[in-house]
Amino acid sequence: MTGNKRSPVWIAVSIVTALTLAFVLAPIIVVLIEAFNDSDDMTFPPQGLTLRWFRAFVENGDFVTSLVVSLKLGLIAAAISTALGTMAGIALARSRSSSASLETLLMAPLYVPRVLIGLSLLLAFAWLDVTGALWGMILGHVLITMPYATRTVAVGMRAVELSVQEAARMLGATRWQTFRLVTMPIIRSSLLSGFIFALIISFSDIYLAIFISGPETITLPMRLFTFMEWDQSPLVAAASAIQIALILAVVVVTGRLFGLSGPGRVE
Amino acid sequence: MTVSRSPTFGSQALSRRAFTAAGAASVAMSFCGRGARARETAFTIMTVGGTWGDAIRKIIAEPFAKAHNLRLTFDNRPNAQQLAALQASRGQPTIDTIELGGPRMGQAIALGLISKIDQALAPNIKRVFPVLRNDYWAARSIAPWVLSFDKRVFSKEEVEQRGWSILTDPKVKGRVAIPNFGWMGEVWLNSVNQAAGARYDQLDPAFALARKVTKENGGVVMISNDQGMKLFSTGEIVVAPFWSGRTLELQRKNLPLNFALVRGWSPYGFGFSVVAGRANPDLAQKMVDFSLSDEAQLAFARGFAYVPTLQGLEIPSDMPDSRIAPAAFDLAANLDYSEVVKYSDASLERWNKEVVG
Amino acid sequence: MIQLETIGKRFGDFEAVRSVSLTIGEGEFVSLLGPSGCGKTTTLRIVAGFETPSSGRLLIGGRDMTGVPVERRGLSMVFQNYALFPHLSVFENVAFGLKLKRIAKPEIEERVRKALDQVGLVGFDGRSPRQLSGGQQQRVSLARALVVNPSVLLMDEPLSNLDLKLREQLRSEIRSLQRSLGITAIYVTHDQDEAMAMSDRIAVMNAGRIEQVGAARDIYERPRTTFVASFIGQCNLLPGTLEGTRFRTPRGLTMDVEAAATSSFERGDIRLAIRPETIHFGEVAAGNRLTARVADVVYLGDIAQVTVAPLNAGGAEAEPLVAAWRTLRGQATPAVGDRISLAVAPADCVPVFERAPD
Amino acid sequence: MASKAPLMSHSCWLTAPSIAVIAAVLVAPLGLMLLFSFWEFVPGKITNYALTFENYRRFLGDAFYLGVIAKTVQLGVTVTVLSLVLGYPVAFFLARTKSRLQPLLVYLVFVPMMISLVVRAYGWMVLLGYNGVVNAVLLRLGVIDMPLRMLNSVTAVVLGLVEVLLPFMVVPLIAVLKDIPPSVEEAARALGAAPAQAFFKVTLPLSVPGIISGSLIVFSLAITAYALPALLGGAQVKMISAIAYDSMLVSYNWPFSSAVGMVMVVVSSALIYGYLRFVPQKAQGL
Repeated sequence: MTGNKRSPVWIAVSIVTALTLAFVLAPIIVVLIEAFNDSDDMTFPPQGLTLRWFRAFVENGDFVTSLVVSLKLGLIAAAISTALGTMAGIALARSRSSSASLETLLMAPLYVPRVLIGLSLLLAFAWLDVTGALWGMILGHVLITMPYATRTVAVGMRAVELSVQEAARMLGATRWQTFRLVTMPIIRSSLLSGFIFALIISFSDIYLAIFISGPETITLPMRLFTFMEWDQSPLVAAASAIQIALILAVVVVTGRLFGLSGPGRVE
Repeated sequence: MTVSRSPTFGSQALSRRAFTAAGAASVAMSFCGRGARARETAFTIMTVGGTWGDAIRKIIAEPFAKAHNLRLTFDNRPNAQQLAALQASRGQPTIDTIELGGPRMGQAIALGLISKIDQALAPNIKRVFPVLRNDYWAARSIAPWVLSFDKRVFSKEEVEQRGWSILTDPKVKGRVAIPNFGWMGEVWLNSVNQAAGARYDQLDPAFALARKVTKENGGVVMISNDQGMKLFSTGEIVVAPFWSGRTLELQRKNLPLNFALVRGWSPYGFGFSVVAGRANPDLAQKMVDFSLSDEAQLAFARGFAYVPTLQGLEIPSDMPDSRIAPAAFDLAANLDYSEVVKYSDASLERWNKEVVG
Repeated sequence: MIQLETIGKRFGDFEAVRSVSLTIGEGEFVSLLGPSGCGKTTTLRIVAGFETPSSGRLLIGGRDMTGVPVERRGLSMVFQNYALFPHLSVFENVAFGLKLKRIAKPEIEERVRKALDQVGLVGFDGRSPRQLSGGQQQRVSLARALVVNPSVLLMDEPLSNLDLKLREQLRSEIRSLQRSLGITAIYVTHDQDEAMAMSDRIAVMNAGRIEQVGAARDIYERPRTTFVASFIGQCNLLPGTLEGTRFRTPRGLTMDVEAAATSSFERGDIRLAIRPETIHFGEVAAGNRLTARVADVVYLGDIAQVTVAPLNAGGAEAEPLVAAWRTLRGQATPAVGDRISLAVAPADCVPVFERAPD
Repeated sequence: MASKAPLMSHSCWLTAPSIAVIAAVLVAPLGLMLLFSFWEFVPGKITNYALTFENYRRFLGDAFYLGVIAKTVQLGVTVTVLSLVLGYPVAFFLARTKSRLQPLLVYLVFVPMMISLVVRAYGWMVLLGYNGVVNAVLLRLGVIDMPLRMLNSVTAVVLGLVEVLLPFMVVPLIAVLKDIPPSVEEAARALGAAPAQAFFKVTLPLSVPGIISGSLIVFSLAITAYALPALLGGAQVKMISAIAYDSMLVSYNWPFSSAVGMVMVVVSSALIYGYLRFVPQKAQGL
């Protein structure tokens, strides 16, 4: 089944793979096409091509503000979670055997349904009478992005021999110098991958935005979600296309520059 | 997707460093620039999004902000999440004024989220028709919630005569819709119910109708304005409770639609309220007053073909859509939303079980 | 000078090191030899400062090391897996310690060159560690450790990832470098050949204890415990009791033991260590003479390993012994079932403790 | 060796900030939700802090809500099975292909994961709408003569969820399949097994951990999804999360919403426990 490239089974597997990939990518491709559609009613195929929806996006203050909010929130949350995730990832990688429960705890934000995180945070902010808005959103986003940073760093750290750090210590480096001069450079690409994943996860979140965003923190997905309740012009497609383009740019550029490692363990 | 590490620091060092530095700088910069416009007072308005939110901004918010030198922020979010957000921040609310109407207004009052309107600061409120106001809120305009239909299927007379029950006509099986509870459904249910002469705690007639529409007549449950617009414009549905203004908008796109003010139509009012607990409530009071003023009402009514709410306001002759004959108001269901919300929880459960379940 | 004073180390319930005392002189090369899990690596890591002893005291150059962090002990270490910095070139690896000491650039250059020269890696400075073979990597690691002029060089099984030939070559290179630099060295290994070839003294460790310390010859010829006797080289260990200078096994075999060797032993249950190569074949005038039946013969090239069953005074077979028969071309080895005569000199019969005394 | 142990105690404090965030932003709010779920609901006031089991009784003692749970589970199963059926060949292909495009193809599976649900739901709306892409194509091909109503249906939700959750199925499967050397299958072939037999008797059983892992995570994400079902399913697809959402945001019955939420916590914790328990760590993808 595997050996012979021309075996009918292998051909079938290839076809199913191609179709599935097409299925997975279809909504994204459609959005990209629709963004250039010169018609208010999103007919398909597009009657003509236009850039006016992008102009409309740029001219729409709310969308641009939300884009900035999303980027800002993403960068801050990703920076904090990378810092925390690096620490936790190092600890996790070094603790090896007896750390199953610790790892489960650190990964918990991944496993608790996002809708529950949103609901419970809403309850908490309401009950505690605190203004959730900016810091609440940052905290929430740190929570949901941290596991990604932690895991990427932990995976990177497992490749760092303990003895390499010890060698640095023996040569006169303090703990901090060891981290800065040896550990950090070795795990740099994991660190950056963690940061990028955190950024992307934050950038595309909708659940926290639904429940705990405030006037200062209406993110782009939230703006789209709200906009779609009332109107669906190709403006939504243009806004979506911009989001897609930004994420792809981040993925491709950083992938080129730093060699991004995957979110999972696919190697 | 492996982790690839380059063995040397060589040529990539600069680009990496530059990248990291640029990231850090952009974060830092985003924190600056805050104080720049500090002299303007911040003022935050909560409404829904889309073209509706845009109109509020242009017709009401921006002129008002200009007059009072305010820096505006808009908290646009779906209807459903607005009160929850307000409730969540009730200790230190982040918004000054919220646009409310219907059951949500009733909830806001019950939860103590909004303050009473100060008639000294907002004298315009006294001019609003009494059924469209209370101590906390007054309708700025009414958006009639009516029965919209395809002219090729029904005549206006037939619709006016048969009222809401026309939704159960087998002729339109599968091509009919009603609003979801969380959207306009609760208002519509209570309106239908009032027209049938039943009390707020006794919604059987309304539920019987709704159930018939969805269970026997293949009715769609609309969750949003957008969905309704789409269903009508694609011809998927031919009759449904809907906004008169939006129906007119579709008419202008040459769709064969019309609407009728049937018994139990809802003079659904939108209006701003003053959020309780803000540092500067007087501004919000003035904003309410401004939104109720002649100019604001007329401009808004013109934009959406909605109906002004001031007694004795002269409606220009070029705005026929914004006039409603006094006789039609006799058919309207005027709901007491404080009563409505007492049964929201039970009604929602019933809705889920009997209508959509 | 390094002094370990009754050092102990517990990990939870596990006692990794038990009351280890050892003094290592200036310029001395001492190996810690033992099977895995015997506590030798932990002992080395205590000296390095990676572990804090649970009890006892460590002095280096007369100074108590309690609370002195790793980086301020002035030691160097070579690791089993080389532990080179993968993101740095060979030059940068070697220069790492010097840079931390803020030594001027020209001096760093000079010292790194010298160090690379010492380990025979001139011209490799620009390479990445990944481009080097295992042996080359270990040389870099050695250069990196030596370039900082450490007072003591610690080595944790540095050669065990290399193949035999390279191991033997590096072994002598390390030893001659250590001698010429006059540096004190502690070397952890589980390989007895390595320990014997390189060390001034060997500390044989077992179950967290040092069982015996001494020069290679000493340890081989005069093991103090059954563990030492069996861990280093091959050894017959006969059970039995000692009365005066006469040793008797439960099955009636008797052996005379040199009087000097018995002094530290009380009468009682001990074992008698006899190396196979000290058992002579044929009639000998003096010493312990035995008649035996050949039970098994295994041809190993230079020797044949002959298992014999010696006969006791009553003519019954006693505890078996293994003897080494030096094979010579054209000369027949004993055959199974043969009756042969054997002899062991009393000096080669070494009484040993069953286990190390506490 | 034993020497690793002390370093761990040294570095444990490094997890303290992360654990503090998790405690404050995840555990404490869920704890509060637990409290809320035992409080009495008072219309217009949310709660009066009187303890009651009523919220749980209402949710778990009502045939309607049990039906919602059953429907949710049914939807979860459908999505999981479809993801597995589509994801397995993809994972198999990606694990075994020697194509130079393999990294790119892996990327193509992952990229959608990074794009907001809202954007992807919008894409589906464009695709499945009454005058959307699929209907346009079918009409043109003459397969249908009236557009099909595909949005606001369980079908749309299933399609959307499968698309969104597929990568979560593919990741653990690739991990497991990569660890099964093709030689194992070849050995089976050499012993006379037909290709299909070799697959079903050898490869498939060996990849069971990946299947369980992927299925558990897809299932638990599917039954707790809210945004996508809301956007694609409209009002008529009521899942547990929609019940919780509506009670929270429409009728302000926060105690009931909390009780529903706690039931979701228990169910998904059980699934995740199974996931972590069952599955070799290596195969735990995301």
